Amino acid sequence: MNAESLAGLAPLVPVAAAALAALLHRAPNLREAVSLAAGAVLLACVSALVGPVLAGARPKIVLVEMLPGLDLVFRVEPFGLLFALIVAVLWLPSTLYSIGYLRANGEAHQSRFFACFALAIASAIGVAFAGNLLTLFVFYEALTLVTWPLVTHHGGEEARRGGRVYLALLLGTSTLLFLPAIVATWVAAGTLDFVPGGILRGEVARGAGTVLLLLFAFGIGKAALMPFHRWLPAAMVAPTPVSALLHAVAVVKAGVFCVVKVVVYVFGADAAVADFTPLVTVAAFTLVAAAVVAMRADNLKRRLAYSTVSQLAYVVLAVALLAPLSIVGAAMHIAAHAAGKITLFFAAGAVYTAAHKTKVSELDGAGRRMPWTFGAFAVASLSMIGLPPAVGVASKWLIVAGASQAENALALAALFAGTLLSAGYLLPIVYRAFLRAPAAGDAPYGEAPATMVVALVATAALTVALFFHHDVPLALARGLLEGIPR
Amino acid sequence: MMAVLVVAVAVQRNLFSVVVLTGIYSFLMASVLVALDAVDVAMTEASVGAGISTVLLLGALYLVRADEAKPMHRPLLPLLVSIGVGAALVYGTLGLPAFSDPNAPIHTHVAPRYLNDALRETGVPNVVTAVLASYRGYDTLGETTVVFTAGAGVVALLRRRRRDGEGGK
Amino acid sequence: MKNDLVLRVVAKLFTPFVLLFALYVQFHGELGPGGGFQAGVIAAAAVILYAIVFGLPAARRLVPDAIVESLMAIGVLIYAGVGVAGLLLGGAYLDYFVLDRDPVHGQERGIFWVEVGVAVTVSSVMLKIFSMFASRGHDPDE
Amino acid sequence: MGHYAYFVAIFLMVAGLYITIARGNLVKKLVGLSIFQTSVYLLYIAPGKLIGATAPIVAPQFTTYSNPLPHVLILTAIVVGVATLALGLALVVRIREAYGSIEEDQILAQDQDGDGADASR
Amino acid sequence: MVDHLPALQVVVPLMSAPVIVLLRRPAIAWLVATAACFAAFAIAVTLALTVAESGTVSYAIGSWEPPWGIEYRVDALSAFMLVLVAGTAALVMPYARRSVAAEVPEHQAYLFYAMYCLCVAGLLGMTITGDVFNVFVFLEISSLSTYVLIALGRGRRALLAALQYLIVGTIGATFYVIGIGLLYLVTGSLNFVDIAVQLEGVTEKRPVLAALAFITVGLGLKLALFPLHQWLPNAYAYAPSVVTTFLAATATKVSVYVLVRFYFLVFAPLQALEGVPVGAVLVALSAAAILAMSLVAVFQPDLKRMFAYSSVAQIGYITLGLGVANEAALTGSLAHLVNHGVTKCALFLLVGGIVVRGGDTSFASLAGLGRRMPWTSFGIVIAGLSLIGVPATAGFTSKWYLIAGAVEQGSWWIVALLVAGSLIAVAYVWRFVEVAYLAPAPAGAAVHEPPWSMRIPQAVAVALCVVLGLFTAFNVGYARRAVDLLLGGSQ
Repeated sequence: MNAESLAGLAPLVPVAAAALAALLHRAPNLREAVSLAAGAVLLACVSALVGPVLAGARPKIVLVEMLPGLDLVFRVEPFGLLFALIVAVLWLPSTLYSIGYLRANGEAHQSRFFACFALAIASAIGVAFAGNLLTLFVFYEALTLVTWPLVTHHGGEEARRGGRVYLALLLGTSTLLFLPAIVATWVAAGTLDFVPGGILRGEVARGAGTVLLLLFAFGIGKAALMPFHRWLPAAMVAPTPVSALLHAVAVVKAGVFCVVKVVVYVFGADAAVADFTPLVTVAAFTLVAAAVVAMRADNLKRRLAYSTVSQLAYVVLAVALLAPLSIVGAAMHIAAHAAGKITLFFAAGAVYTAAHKTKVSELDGAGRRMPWTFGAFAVASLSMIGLPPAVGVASKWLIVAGASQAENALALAALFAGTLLSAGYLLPIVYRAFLRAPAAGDAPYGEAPATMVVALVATAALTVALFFHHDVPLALARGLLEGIPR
Repeated sequence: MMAVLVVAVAVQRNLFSVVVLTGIYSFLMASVLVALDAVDVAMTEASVGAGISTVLLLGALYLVRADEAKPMHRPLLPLLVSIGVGAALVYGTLGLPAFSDPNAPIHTHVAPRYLNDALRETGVPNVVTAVLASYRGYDTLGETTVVFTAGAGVVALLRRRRRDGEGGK
Repeated sequence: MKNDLVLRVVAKLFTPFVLLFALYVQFHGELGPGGGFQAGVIAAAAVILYAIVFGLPAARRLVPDAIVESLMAIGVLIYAGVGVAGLLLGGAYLDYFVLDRDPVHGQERGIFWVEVGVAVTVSSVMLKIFSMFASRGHDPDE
Repeated sequence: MGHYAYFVAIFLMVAGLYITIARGNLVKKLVGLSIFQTSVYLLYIAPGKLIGATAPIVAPQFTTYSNPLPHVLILTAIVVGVATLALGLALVVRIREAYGSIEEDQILAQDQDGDGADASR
Repeated sequence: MVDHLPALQVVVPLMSAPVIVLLRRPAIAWLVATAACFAAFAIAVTLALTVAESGTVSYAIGSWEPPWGIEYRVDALSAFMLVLVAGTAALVMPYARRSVAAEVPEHQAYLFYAMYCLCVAGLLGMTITGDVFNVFVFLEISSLSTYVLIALGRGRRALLAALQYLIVGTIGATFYVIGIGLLYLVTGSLNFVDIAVQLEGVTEKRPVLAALAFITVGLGLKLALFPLHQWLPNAYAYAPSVVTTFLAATATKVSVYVLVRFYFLVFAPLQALEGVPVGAVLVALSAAAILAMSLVAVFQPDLKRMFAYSSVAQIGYITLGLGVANEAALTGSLAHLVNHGVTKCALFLLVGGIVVRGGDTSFASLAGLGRRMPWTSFGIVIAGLSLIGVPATAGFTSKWYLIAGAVEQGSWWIVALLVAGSLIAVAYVWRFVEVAYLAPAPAGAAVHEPPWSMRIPQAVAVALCVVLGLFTAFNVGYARRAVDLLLGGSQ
């Protein structure tokens, strides 16, 4: 099976899974088996692509000429494949986890849930493989729309409000800023294809380029740059597996992915095309500010949400520095954060399922009752902070190296502050869980259902594994360096 | 003269007299048209404007049995609008060729063909008929269809069957 | 006024003449002023007069409603039919030249039938509209 | 002579339009409407007239005729006018039956009262 | 026969109307009407293909060559419109049988179909003719039939809506007649092309200006150009569903089309009109329409009314493109003629389905529609996305070009306006989504979809919303051809 057909097949797998999930809503077990199987197939497809792409192949398929001279097209390049790989790898544990979670909490509309979940995965793959800005935009919007039913899954007034904020911010930014930016690029450059070295060089004045850059950076609301980050906490009303999907797997990752992709393949990571200092500043600010908010949040999911905002800012900051090392670091951090953050959310969900606890302050001694869960939590925390033996250290080291390469003091300061703060908002949880005695009169509870535990242990293991064997992701991340001036 | 009548129509609130006035107005219009050599049009206007329309209006009045309640409401804006329209038209007509100017485009461009060749081409001395039924016969087909539409429409609106709740009652 | 003798007699005498005049207008249309439309209106007027004097039912006996309604359609069909005839005889739509070996006669023939169509539709429509208004009044629903 | 004919036409037009827009009485509106339409006739016919010419019926003893084309157009316009009038009146009759009034504002007031009165919904 | 297709295009539906009146039986009437509409559609497609390969077709009716006779003229632009009008007419007919049976008194049904055919014939005639006065005649045919069709709607409000429309419409038509009268007086001709030619020689600009104004206002009234739109919401809201669907998809569009013809083929080439800010005025009005009407739509208590107001806003998009008037923007507006036509067609078809089943379309009674009518609700969501202009739907393509046009022109406020408009559209589509999916369904509500005869046209229309967003050969492709025609001058 050649690379083109693999690239074409990959997005279809989750779509098919969604269709089946909708059809099989009478037979839950079969439905979930299908979802898992689809996950495996997708993983197979994507990893089968790694070899050829690293060998220099760039599989390309034109889906349809959507507008005259403007196609919907897939073109798989290393960075996109990296993102696709992340999505594919994490879909399996998420499904496993969702099965346990939904059953344990007796959620309604499970078929709708699995269908939308699969569609979200499909859209994410579409974003990853997009060969031009139009395609990217199409799947970006699709991702927003298919995740909305997941966010509002519970129905009810709270969910409705959360859903409103979610749609309003994501659609608002994408329509008001992202779309005009794309059209402007089209009018200026005459093309929207992702080309190594960018398409804007020499097409726009630097001032206009800067404006365009900011339009993109803020227009891609999924990257949650302040002040457009509010949708993330708002989306906390969703069931935990969805939060995991949003934060770790698909949505936010798609956001930063788009930012990196635009900076590298549209602007050519070239300071001559646009002035990147504003972006650096905003990212640095977001990084610190979000971390501070996370420190002061007592609701576990909320704390994790703001930690996500902060970690995303790492990526944007890294790529905005334009230093080769930091760009690679950005790509790596997407992977690292994905693995770590999904574990954290799984843990949070497990706690909720087993003990119905949502507040950090209630977690005293939880570690003794749920050793696996909090063991995983601890490992993931290390990764978040950037301590060995977890993958986080690798990406953060690259970013810092890049920052010093770029001799950007502001960035360096922000990075260190961020690291300390992340330690500050994660370690206390671990501390409470293991070293404090349970509060008196605390109803006894144990581990969450097996599927959930397995899932979260697996992802935690992944963070460690990636620390020791990160050659594949690193190689893919290096792909970004094709055609960057130095 | 017609102007006076129209004003009368505007102020008169007894609908019956309004209708009668309208009829007279149409007759005047018809005579003016004759003076302007538009005999066919005059004939039609007389039979339709003064004849059919009046009958219809009277029939309708007989059904609605009402007079105009109060003189008018918020008359200012409409007045301005109408006058604005009039002004625009005055502005437009000022640029038109003078009355009865034989070199005006309408006398030099398309019409001469009708006047010169209609008899030879269609064998009909009444050029109006010739143009109406042949040169621009398609318009007349449309016109007939309009009449038909109106007829069928009125039937659709006013016919009722025993024991069926037709809309509006 | 249904029982005013003078009126009734006058109307009886009058109606045929009006109809006659209508016919004159119709077929004199090629030469003098007039044509299908005017003729149709006048013919309708004649019947309407009759209806006013003798009452609607009488007029309905004179020309039944169903027939009137069909006539409305038939008139249009005559007109459009002439056009189709033009097509079938190899001309353009509404092409009268082909209606006869001699194109001018063709024109005359075409115009004649077209005018007939107009007259039929117009008269029947006017009549129908009048009778609709009139009959609406008789329903005791106000 | 000049544009006298136009100005007459325009005056009639303004008056008709005014009656149509300003009056609340539906029948009156329709009357105004037909006056408005009628006024257009002059706008077309008057320029077609040539002084010293005759009606466009070809006969050996005449040489100049007035322009027949406007006449044709206006014939059509008249027909359209009466057709519209008939439909309009039919509607007015129905409205009178449905609302018991032919004054626009009274009718609107009734609809403000909500669909309660709106039996056939 | 093939050379006579232009004539048949109009004559077929036109003649089917009297035939229906003769036959009277509702079932037969429906049959005849359906046959006529599909025939018209086939003819339209054939014509479009002919034009695509062999260029503009001119047909002299009665063999009287223009400007003495009436010319039928099929070019890239009119062929495009013919397909839209005839296509919608055909698509709606299978749906009509049940819908009409549910909403129109049985003994009036045959008249309903007759009126429908006349309306179709009128619109097609307006589109295809090359003679300005002939446009008026067919405009009146379509208008008169439309008034009746609206009045046949349920409830007495339909009557008032119809009368208001009749008055407004007649004023509009008369304005149009005045406008072409002025043109006739300065050119002596009634043929589009010939007028354009004659006008080249006209130095006196006042009558032409006045003509421009009167034609704009006259057609503006018919196409509900803000602020001349007041008649539209009531008309759409109270007319029978079939009528609403057909009108929303075609009637206003045809008036836009006629306006386009006048602007770009008659007036645009004139030096006499240099410096007349037609475009600016149009843009301003459209901007107002998009913002104001979208906002009004958000607060409508009734689904049908909401979409009616959104129609006015969407027409704003079209006229906006005409105002900006560079290649991209024009492509956008012309494409939007079709895209919005299809979208609104789908939406009103679906709403009609709700009427047949539930009767009421007020938001209050739509709670939990997602459970009671899953397919209908889903369809409304998809079509709604197209209304918003979400990528990969029909609505997106036209907005894309409109934005591109604005960017080219460098007027960023228009870009902001366009996207803001879509955002407001999000707001009102979303209202439906929340009511249909997040509000609990009334107790004991079972799944109750409309009959298949209605669901298939609905499905087709909804599918088109997506297909036209992905395969843009028809809407965008033809729009570009038409734009070349328009900007290339009158040939």
